[in-house]
Amino acid sequence: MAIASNTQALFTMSMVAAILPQLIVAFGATLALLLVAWRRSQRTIAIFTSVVLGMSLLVNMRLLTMPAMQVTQLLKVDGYSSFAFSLILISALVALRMSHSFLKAHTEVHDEYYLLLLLMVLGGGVLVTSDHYASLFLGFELLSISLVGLVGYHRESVYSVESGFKYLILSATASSFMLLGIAFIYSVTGNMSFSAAIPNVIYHQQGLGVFFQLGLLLFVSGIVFKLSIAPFHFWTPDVYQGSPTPVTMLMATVSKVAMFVVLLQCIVAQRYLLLENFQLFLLSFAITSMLLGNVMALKQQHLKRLLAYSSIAHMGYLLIVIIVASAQGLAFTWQSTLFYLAAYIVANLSIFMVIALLQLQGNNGLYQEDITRDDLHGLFWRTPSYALLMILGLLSLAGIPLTMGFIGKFYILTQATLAHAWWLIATLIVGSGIALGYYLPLIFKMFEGRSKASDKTKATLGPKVGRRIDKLLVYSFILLGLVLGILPDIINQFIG
Amino acid sequence: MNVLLASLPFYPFVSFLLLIFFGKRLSWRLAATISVSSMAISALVSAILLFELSVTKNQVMTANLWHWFELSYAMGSSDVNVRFYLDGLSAVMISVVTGVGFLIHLFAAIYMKSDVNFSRFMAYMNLFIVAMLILVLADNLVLLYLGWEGVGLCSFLLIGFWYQEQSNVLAARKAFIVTRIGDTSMAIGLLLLFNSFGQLNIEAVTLLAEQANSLSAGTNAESADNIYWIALLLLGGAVGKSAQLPLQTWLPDAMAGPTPVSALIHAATMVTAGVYLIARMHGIFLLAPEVMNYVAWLGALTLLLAGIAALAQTDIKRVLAYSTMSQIGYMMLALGAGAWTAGVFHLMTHAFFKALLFLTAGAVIYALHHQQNLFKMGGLLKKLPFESSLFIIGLICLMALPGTSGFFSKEAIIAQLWSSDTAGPMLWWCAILGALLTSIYSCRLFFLGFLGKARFNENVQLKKSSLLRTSLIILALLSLFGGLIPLDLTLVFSSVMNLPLAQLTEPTWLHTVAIITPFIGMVFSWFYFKSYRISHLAGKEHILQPNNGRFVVFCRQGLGFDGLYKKLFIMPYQWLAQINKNDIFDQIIMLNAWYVGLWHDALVLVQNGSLRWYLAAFGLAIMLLLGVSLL
Amino acid sequence: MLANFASIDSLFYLAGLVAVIASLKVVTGNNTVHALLYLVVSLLAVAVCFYLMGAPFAAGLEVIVYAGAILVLFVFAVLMFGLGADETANAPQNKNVANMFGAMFLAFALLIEIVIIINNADLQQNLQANVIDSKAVGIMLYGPYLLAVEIASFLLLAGLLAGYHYAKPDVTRGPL
Amino acid sequence: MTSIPLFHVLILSSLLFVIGFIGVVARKNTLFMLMSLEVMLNAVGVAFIGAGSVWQQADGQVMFILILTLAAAEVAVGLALLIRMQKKYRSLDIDALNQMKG
Repeated sequence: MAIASNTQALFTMSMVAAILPQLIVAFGATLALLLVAWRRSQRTIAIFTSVVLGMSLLVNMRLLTMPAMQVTQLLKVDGYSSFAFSLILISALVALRMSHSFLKAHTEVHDEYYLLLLLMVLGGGVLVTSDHYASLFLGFELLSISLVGLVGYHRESVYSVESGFKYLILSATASSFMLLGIAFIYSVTGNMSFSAAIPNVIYHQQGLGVFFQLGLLLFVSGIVFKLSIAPFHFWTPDVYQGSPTPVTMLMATVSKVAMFVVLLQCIVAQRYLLLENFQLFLLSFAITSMLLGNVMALKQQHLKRLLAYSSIAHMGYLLIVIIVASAQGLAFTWQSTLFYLAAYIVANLSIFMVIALLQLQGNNGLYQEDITRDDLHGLFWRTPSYALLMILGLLSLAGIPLTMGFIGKFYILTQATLAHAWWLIATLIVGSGIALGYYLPLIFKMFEGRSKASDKTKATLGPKVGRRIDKLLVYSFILLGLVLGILPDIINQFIG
Repeated sequence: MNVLLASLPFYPFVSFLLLIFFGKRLSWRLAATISVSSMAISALVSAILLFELSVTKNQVMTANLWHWFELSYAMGSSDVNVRFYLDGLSAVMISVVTGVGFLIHLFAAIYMKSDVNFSRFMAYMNLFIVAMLILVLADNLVLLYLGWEGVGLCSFLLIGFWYQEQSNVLAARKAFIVTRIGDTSMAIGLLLLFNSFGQLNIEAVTLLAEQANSLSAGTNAESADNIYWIALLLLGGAVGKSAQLPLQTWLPDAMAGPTPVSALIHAATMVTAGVYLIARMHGIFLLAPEVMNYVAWLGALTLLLAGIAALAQTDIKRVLAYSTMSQIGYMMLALGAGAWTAGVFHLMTHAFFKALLFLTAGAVIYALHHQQNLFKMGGLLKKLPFESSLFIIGLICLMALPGTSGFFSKEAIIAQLWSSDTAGPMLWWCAILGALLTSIYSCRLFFLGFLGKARFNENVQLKKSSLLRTSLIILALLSLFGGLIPLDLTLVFSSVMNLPLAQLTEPTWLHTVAIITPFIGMVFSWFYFKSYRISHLAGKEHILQPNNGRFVVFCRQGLGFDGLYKKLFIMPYQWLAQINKNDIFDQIIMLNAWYVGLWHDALVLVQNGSLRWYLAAFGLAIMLLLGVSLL
Repeated sequence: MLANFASIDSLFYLAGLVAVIASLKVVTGNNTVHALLYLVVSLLAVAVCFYLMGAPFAAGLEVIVYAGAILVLFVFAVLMFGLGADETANAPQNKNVANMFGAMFLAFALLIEIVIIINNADLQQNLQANVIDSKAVGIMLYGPYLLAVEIASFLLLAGLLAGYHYAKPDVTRGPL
Repeated sequence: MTSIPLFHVLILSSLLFVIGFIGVVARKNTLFMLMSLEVMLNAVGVAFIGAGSVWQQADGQVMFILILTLAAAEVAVGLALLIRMQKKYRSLDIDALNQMKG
């Protein structure tokens, strides 16, 4: 019996304290249901959701320095997972703010949007803390199903059904693959907890070794699908494009952070890296992602698609950290992973924020579905603050010095150099080189053609309500990008 | 710490700041007052400084402003301070820079009055003075280099002051690029110097060099080699700035700038910076006699070439430009021969009379509605008696007729050549020939411009300004009597005295020949240029054509150096650029981009939007990986 | 008579075969309702497998929840919205009889199996030896997996919300 | 579990899974895709129950129940989307959904 029923209390107060942030979100979701029953109002539920997320964030901040804590077999809370959850909460808060203006543009009450958002955050929270395949699977599904609801949320949009279906079918397939993988692994090892040691004998057990390998491959491909790593990336551009921008923002941040953290957690705990085949899988994933993502993004006109491709490449870069991870440098592996994720999130939030704001102000104040490269034309002269934010984000993604992205990439390179992974380094450099070929033109585009005063007035149109908060958010992210780029140690304090 | 010395560059600097920031809003009167008065204060301060210097014992004053940075390297470390150092040599220079500079500012204030960008012009002029003072007063080579580049920048800005005209811009660019070649050489020289001596302080370097000199037997071959290269590279810098062979080509073109600029920068001050540099670093040069010899030969060759070129010019300012080159050639010759004091003395007198010549030429050009062609002048002696007489004074100084300042300085140079170790009779003859050429082209200039009949139709326009006249008269007086200024630089060049004098016997006729040479030239020109002098002798009246023979044109274009450089450097470069018009390297790089783009186009087809294909790809990828892992 | 040949594994293989054939029919079928019925058969066969593997609770759930609830949802959707229309139009009509016989045959095979299992005392004894009963599962569910159950409820909530959002009628009135 | 080898159970589940996957890939009708997804999930259930009975643990059945939940949720969302698609496109052909590409 792996998990025996024991006599002592299932939960202690300290356990509750450890998963309090997740509990707050879960409780918030149920309360929100009641709230809907009591009073249906967009404003109320939006404020309620942000309060829930904010409270959770506050409680979570306190956990950053707490020692690791096992909460039943399923969850394990430590500093790394808490940091990842804070990243998730911050992204969710920003996305919430952006959604507010997006939803305002449409005539409906959007209770389910906020509920789904909360559930998605809960899924992320379960994922980052999970220490068991069951919780991994549940978190994964919670995240996916809520996202399916969100992806096609904007029902009037032409893309709604298409992106919803694509995401549903593909993610369901991926999760079936992952589940089958888990089943195979479980059938061979007899344990589903990450921290359980795998007996060495299994590799030679009556042909079951094959199933173990197969299970591992299926499991990783399921996870990697969510990370949109090539060759499981196909859904990414389509779904990025088709979703409402705040949802894309969530997909690019929350789901990436959660999946990556759980992948690292699982791989580190199970020591899969000792398997040569597994190394090979990850290596091929990383190399194809870095090259393919960057190449595909190169001539992309559609901004959200471009970012989707670039996210493929970025996850490829990040995979390097896992490949070269070793037992000795585990702390550094975690540190670089989380730092890179933080950098990636700040950059993505900045860029998507600008895209969302541009969408709201496109076409003479009407909502504009697609934002292409041409919409950036002369943005700097129209709204310098947006352009500045976008430039900071792009530079950070490109890994230009004095941005967070540079430092993140620098960490990755350091680790790869220590591990003598020259091929990965070469690919990373080639990939980054290609990446400059599409990041920089975007920046140049923003400076092109000083447009006339009429455009300036156009930029100030759009929903007036809440514009002050948007502006504040934009300025604070500009500041954040600048400060963190120059003083990256602020983040390292939390991770270290 | 001498406050006056420390403050010297700040007066023009303040003026520069005022003019550059508020220039547009200032009236002419205010702008002129600010810039000219700042120069007047500077001149006054330097006069006081000169007086103070003459009463101090060791004839050295310093002013330490602030510590700039510390240069440290394997060879040692050197504090680089912003520190001014005034000795006899720099005193001569600051008096020239501020004194002549003040007079030229005064002239320029009136001459440029009608220009729209008057305040910008005066600001640049002031900035130039600042940079020049820093150059001259610097106690270390880094600061000197700062000033060196500063004057180069100002020269560029001022030559191209009328930037609407393409030729001016081209001239400015040419001046900048050509002098950059010299500057680069100098920068390398400075680095090498620091590498060998571990010092960049001029005093310290001179001291070290003197020590090395006294122990010359003990110095090893390597350090001698080093010093040879240092001296040669520094010479490169000097050659660029002073428009000597082979980097002389920029100076005639630089005459495109406003005439006060030509007077201030391209005659009196900046172009002599090279001379100053060599005199300043004489310690190094004394250790490398070969380079001294090169200096002398370069000077002599420039002197002759410029003299010949001056004979063929049609533009009054270009004649003066070539004349400047040849006079600097004299200075170089003197320096090369070890006649340091004589060289610096000539620098000073030349500044006086050349500034006078340029300013008068400017006045003449203004009077003739910006006509610079000598063949369109003539008979000005009658029309512009005041300017003409001043011009004559300048010319006789240039020709070094006995009694003028030019005579004293040039004689001092020529007298030391014959018996110098690093010069000799050959160079003496060159100098004499140069003097002959000088007198011939001066006479030609005078005959063409001032005698004969007027070959222009417009009325002369006159600028009756007492200030303008005063400045010209002061310059004329300085030119005439500047030779009487006692110049005692023995303390500066004390090490020179240690040189053993060559035991060459001087023939007795040397001085006689030197004195009568200009007269020979005058007599020769009187007959040879008869047609210029009396224009109706030329056959048809009013039509006096320049000789357009092939050789004359060749000389007029500066003896073909521009053409040579064009063939040697510009054409091959253009050829390279031409064959690489499509930028092969770029194309190779762009090939990568194209290749990646191709991949993009191919891969985009994969992303075809069909969900079933995505699923199939998912399965295919897993099958592929599975196959790889099972094999 | 048949009982003499019966052993747990042969029965398992038979049930598995039925499941595979039924699943194949699901995937290849043309008629939506037929395919759904085959799917039910497949699920039932799998339930028999579960039972044979010593998981009677799971087998029961398979029948009740999967076949009984989830698939009925499908059938409802098909019937209510006429979703099968575009496929039945193209379906070859003459195969209907064969289809019916196929499904009946598979269901019949399963029926025989179940009868055998129930009738055979040896088999029953063998099965009882290593069964994991509902009690063990219950202890697990409300012990170590308690959080999982909670999260699963949120998962259902998410499904409900997303489903509601997609399926709800388009708004015709203004904002609330 | 004594008589049924785990190997064979896993083979059975893989077979069912592959059949389901082929269905998802090959069928153009969205309803059939959803049904095939159910087949896939069911196959995963077989594997879990088999593994649980081999190790004599209830974990396998717990996982099966969780999968059941997932299947329910998925079907709910899937069918709702299906209805939406039917309303919008008047067709269930998945190939109609390829507006976004490149």
